[in-house]
Amino acid sequence: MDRTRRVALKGAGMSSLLVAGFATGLLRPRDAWAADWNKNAFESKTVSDALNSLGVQKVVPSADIVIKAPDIAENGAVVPIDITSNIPGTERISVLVDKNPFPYVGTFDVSKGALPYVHLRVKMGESSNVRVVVTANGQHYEAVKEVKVTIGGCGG
Amino acid sequence: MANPMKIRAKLEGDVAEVRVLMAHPMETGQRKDANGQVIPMHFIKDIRAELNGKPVFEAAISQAVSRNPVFAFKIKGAKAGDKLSITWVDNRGDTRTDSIELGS
Amino acid sequence: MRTTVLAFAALAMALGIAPVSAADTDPALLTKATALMEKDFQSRGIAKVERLKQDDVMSLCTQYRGALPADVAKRVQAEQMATIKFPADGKYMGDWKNGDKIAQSGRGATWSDKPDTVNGGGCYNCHRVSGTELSYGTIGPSLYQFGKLRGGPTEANMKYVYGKLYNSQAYVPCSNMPRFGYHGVLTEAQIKDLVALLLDPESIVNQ
Amino acid sequence: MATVSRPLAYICCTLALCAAGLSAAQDKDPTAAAIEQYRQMLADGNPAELYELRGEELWKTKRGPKNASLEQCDLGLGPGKIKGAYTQLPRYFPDTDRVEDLESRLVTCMVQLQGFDREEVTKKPFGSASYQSDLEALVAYVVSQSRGMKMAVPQEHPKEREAYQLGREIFFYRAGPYDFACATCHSEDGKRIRLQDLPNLTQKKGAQFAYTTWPAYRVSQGELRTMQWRLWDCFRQQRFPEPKYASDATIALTTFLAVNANGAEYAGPAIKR
Repeated sequence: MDRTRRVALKGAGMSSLLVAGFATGLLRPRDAWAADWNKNAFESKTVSDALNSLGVQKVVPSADIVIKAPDIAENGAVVPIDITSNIPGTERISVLVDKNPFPYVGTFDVSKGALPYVHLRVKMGESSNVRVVVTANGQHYEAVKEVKVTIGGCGG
Repeated sequence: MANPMKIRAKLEGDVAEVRVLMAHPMETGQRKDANGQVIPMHFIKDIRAELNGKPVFEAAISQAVSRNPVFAFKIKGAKAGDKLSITWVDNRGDTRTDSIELGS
Repeated sequence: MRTTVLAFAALAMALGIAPVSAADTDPALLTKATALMEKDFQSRGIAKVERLKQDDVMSLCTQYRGALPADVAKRVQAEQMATIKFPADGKYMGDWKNGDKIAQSGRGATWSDKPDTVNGGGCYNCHRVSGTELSYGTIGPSLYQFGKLRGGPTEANMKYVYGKLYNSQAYVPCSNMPRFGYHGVLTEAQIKDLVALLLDPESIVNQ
Repeated sequence: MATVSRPLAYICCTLALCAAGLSAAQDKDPTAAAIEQYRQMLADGNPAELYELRGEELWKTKRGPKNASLEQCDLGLGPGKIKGAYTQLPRYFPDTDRVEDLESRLVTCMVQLQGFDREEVTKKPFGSASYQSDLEALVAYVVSQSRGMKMAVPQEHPKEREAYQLGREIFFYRAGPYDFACATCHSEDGKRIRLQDLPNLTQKKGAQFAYTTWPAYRVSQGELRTMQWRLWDCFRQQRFPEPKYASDATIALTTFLAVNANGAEYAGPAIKR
């Protein structure tokens, strides 16, 4: 675990995760993933709480984060998102959906040999901003994209 | 038992463009079954991709990722014949690993 | 008759068109299809097999593929008009806000709905209703600004909208629209709320 | 997640046989353009492939009381011939003296070759998050072996022609508390329910588009859905009673739709909302 990570990811650290994991018998030692599963962040009900848990205190808007997502999602159960970071030294890409009951969706660590790009598909309960936070050289940058979720089919 | 993943990779120079499909219910813990019982949370938490045994891409995700997850990412420094393996672990400790050999 | 149908079908298929023709069905074929459905459909939940039974409107509209001859149409309209029960209190308009909820909801009457499910009108499935809802269907005409364009909640307008919602077949024979009052899908109060949605000057429909 | 906990969104699914395309008239509409963008982003990465994988495994695995695989199953082109079989279904099978669609035929093979009990096999044909349907996976695998091939559903045997005719009657049959027929939503061009395009199934173009993109992975449900499921759920929303799985009535309606789609290139399993 390098220094940058320790600065970036406070909250539920690796050690507490391992304790919890072993205690419930869910994780074997080889499952000690480098990317923390940050329980506090995942259980946060607001964007600011989630970012706090992730150790993101200060975040700078950036036009170098390119979020490709549909303006309107035909179904909120699957909203495709393509993220490319043009920020030099991008290490991690975190995704939040502001209006979801638990906004934090996840973090993608691209620091060990991946390009700063990810495609994922998320559930959205309602129209909301999709928020991307990029961590590069210990700094945090963000961009948002609004996605409208529509009512579909005959049942709605 | 977990169903296999479908992994596809395309080499563009030394970059492998990877697309992976995972079979998983990704239950949110907020849905109810026909009898009104809450269906417990069941979701993939951690994902790791390794190139020839070395971790190259990792993710920690929540139940908000869509059912039967689809991810794409790009691995640097790849070449034909390299072994790409992907592993997921879910919140019940179930895990699945699948591998492919990169084509030319 | 049967030969005609088959020949037509063959010709239409040769031309690359699915054969559809008005008033050209073979009654024997329809009888056989009906028997087949009675054999192969079963009751589930609130959706009982009895629902396959057709009344006059359903059977004529099936048989004529929706295009009734003028005399038949006239008779059907008159018969359907006679089924409409206008409100005893003489009041046609309820609460347009409730009306919009009813218009948005497409719930009710399927085998996966419970007996106590409150039926919706499903209006947005087929019509543009308010100016703000992006997700609307186009099977029926746009109802956006309906009241504003038609002169507001006059007695005649209110009665027309109420009647149309109650039994659309009284106005347009073989209309695609369900007969909400006739079938008891919507209550009198719900229909009144929908009348308000379309005609109340305050309603989002008329903004 | 609110999306799936909301009963409306959870239960609802479109009557539309298709969820993409056919909206040339709406090209200028920003909503339609955005929806198109959404569909394009989904197209690259279709979880239907997961079902194809599992279906192939099921097809080749010895199972059932007779411990046999389905590799000798005759889908109309001869035992074991699977390539292109879906483009010629439904069709008449002399051994059962019946017109069968893919699903009914798979059930026949599971009963005849593997010794499964028919009632057992058809009791729960549609999967959910907590239950995997073998039939859905097998269907995904079989139809994937017809991708890129032209629909050529036969109309030679009298029973094949009769199935088409009866299917057409069922298509126009109005009933139930909403007075709906299939034709209510699917017999005019350029219509939609909410934002879902409705193919005109009485015309070649609409029938071809719709039929060649089913079965499909439905993102709203996270499941691979078959043609039998598509009709079953249409009837549910039509407020009809429940059609029995792989029954003659559903096969007749499928025959009507399939024959109307003849000549088009099969492109399933697709991905739809």
